[in-house]
Amino acid sequence: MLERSHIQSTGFRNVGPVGERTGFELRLRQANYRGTRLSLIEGVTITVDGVLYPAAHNLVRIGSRVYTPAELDAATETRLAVGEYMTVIVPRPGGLAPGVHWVESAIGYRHPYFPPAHQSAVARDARHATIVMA
Amino acid sequence: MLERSHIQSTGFRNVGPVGERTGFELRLRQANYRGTRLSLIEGVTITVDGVLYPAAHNLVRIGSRVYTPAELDAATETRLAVGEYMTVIVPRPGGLAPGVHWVESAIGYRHPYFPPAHQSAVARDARHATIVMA
Amino acid sequence: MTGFRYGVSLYSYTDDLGTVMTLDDAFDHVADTGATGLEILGETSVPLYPEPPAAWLDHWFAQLERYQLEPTNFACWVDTRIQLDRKLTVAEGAEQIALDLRLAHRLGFKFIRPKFGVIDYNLTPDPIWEGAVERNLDLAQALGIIILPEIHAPTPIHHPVTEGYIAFIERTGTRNFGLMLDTGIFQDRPLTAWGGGDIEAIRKDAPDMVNGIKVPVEHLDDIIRYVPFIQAKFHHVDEDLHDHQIPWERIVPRLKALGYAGYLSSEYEGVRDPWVAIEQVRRQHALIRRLEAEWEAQHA
Amino acid sequence: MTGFRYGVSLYSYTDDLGTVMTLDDAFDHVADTGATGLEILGETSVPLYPEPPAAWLDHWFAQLERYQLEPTNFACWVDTRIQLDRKLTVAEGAEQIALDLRLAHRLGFKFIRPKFGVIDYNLTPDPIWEGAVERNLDLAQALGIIILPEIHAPTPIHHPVTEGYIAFIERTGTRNFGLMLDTGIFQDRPLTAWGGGDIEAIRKDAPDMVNGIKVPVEHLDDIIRYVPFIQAKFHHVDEDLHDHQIPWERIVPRLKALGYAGYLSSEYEGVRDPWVAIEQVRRQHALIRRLEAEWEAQHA
Ligand SMILES: [Mn+2]
Ligand SMILES: [Mn+2]
Repeated sequence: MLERSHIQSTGFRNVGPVGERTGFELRLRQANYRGTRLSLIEGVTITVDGVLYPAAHNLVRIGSRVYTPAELDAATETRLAVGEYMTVIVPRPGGLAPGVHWVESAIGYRHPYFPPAHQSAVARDARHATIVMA
Repeated sequence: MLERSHIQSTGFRNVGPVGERTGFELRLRQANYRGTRLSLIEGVTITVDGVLYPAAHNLVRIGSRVYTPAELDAATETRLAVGEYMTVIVPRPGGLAPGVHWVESAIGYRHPYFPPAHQSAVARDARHATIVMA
Repeated sequence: MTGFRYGVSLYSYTDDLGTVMTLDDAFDHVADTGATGLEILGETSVPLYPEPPAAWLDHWFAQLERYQLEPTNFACWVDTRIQLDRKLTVAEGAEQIALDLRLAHRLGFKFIRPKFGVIDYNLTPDPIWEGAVERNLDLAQALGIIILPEIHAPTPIHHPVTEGYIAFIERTGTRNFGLMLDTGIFQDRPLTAWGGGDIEAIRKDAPDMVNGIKVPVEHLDDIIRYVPFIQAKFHHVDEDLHDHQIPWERIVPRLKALGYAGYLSSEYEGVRDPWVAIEQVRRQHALIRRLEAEWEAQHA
Repeated sequence: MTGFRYGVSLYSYTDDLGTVMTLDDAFDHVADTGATGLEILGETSVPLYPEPPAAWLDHWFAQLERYQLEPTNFACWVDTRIQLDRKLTVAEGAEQIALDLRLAHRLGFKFIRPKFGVIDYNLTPDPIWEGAVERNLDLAQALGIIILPEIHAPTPIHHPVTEGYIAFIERTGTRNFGLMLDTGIFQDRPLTAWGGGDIEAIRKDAPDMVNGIKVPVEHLDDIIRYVPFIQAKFHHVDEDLHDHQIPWERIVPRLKALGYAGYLSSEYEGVRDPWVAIEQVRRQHALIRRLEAEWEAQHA
């Protein structure tokens, strides 16, 4: 089972070799009420301690596969299920310092059944989360 | 998975034949942090809308077996596991009226590793819960 | 006098599912209300949709048997704007519906609700809907399933969208297409919380969704013959069994007078704090059952 | 310089387990902190304790392998007041410990912590403890397990209870009995919430448990040679990595100076709102790892 918040405590960690971190990653719970074609996920923006990491540069890992935003748009027959998470991989040389950070997430979803003006909707979350190790 | 409250929404219902109800029953989550020998459970008192139903008259069903308070004391090798519930069976001719009730529960636990004055401790809960059908 | 049938849509437990509740738990919660009907969202509840594992299918039927529940409606989607720069064709839309018809049939459902992409604020469905549905009428008949578009706020009963669906039924003469009513169209007092997002943002963008479109219950008379299934949308029932938004005290007598004997399938869409929906669904059933019993006592 | 070993006791996730978290989830949360050690409560985490199903045992070892975790301490109980009017005999207490030794060994644990019933406010264990343990020393040796009574507030380090355990070690010459320290004995500021119940009731009945017994960290020097395992009890670490009750900035340097290289196994015992413990354990590890790194930088 996942935490109720979109942003999960577990999975927030630096990536890349210790001492030469290339970035960090973060798990986000599927925020939509239905399993969603990846092509309806328009990208994920992350903000940590006020620093914005735009969707265009972030990768998304679902299961064992990693997607660019364009690859998400192409994945019309793969879904992110309810009760599953995506891992957002964020480039940031050196990674994040160990300790507690203020993290914000914005998942872009397209809902074809919403009126055209609202078909792109953003599911937002914000909370403290902790990097345990450098 | 169970609701976080001891008192569960689901399982609160009248028992006995429709029109000749003999009482009601209520599920309580195992409130102790360890699976507990039934002999350490000293009885369960229920209050509904201010009316007290004392432990001495209530039965407890765990799995498919029903226990009197004396039978709980004798069940030294049976445990109520964490993540499981007990169902408290409360005699009340006619049952409870359909609708929302204010329900209070008090589970008596004996903790041999507490100082003698505190070995009998009561785990309490109180919340609204709904009887759907007469 | 034939009574309502009581059901629950697992949409009610949105956000609980996967965080504090499993599908098996949901069976338990639904059955304990005394309901007999279970409504699911295919993409939500069917693992590896659209191809569930064989073991899961076995478990599905075992759970239905154990809890004495029957599958009612299978909610599905036709994602017309499937990619940023590509829309589904009629053929692709028809293929999606055929897939859901077959899966719903395997699981024992009697209705599917395909939710089409829309092209305007009044939720006018993408024009592919008509061809995509029409190509599936024979399959639906063969499988014994009725395809139900949802009449959902802000679309009222008297509206070109609803009339378009009825015209389709009249033109084709099909018995495998009908209307699903979502009782949110009767909402006559404002929401204070919404299950799907920030209430203030919605108030700004779509005030009708917050304030309610207040369809008169008398309009039921004009379409009830096309309605084999109702989603009992609601947002808050308090400790005195008063619904704060949906006028059940007018809806229930009207449905009874019209002889409606299908399902009322709960769709809770209120505060999404953990475990709240379990209790809210129980209260709604207690409320509607009380109103139904009162009507029957008065008309015995 | 040998470092601390980092572990987590699943006691930390009390109330989450069974409501919002499965045992499999707990493996994931523990491993993601970077910990290598997993501590469980036998009666809590082992299904059908004391006889887990064979399939569960297979899964247990698969999970340890998948998450690269090793079993550390297996918490268990000797329920001396087993019935309202009956206490365990020495033979029965010995049988309980033998059962837990064998089960812990099957699961790969290196320590067990039997929690004996007590006879007074200072947590003096029931006198059966000594005979019950002594009868198991050969079995513990054969299984390679160390039996650890817990030095837990309000019992301090310099106290007849602790001295009694040490006298037992000296008299028997055993290497299969030691002391487990619970860092709650160092608490030097009052609790504002407690994991196990109502703080005001506890303040009235057991003020030491709320205010802390403030054992000086220097007392570690006198017993550390008997301590192969430490439970890192804590209640709240804030966003600035300040612990509000436990003086890690004094505990960590003392343990480092004494060359302690065993486990610090997190025992979160604070606010029991859902999911709070997951984040609190991460903060505690970040804090202790920072203090350890600072000490090592100063003593490089
Ligand atoms: Mn609906
Ligand atoms: Mn401890």
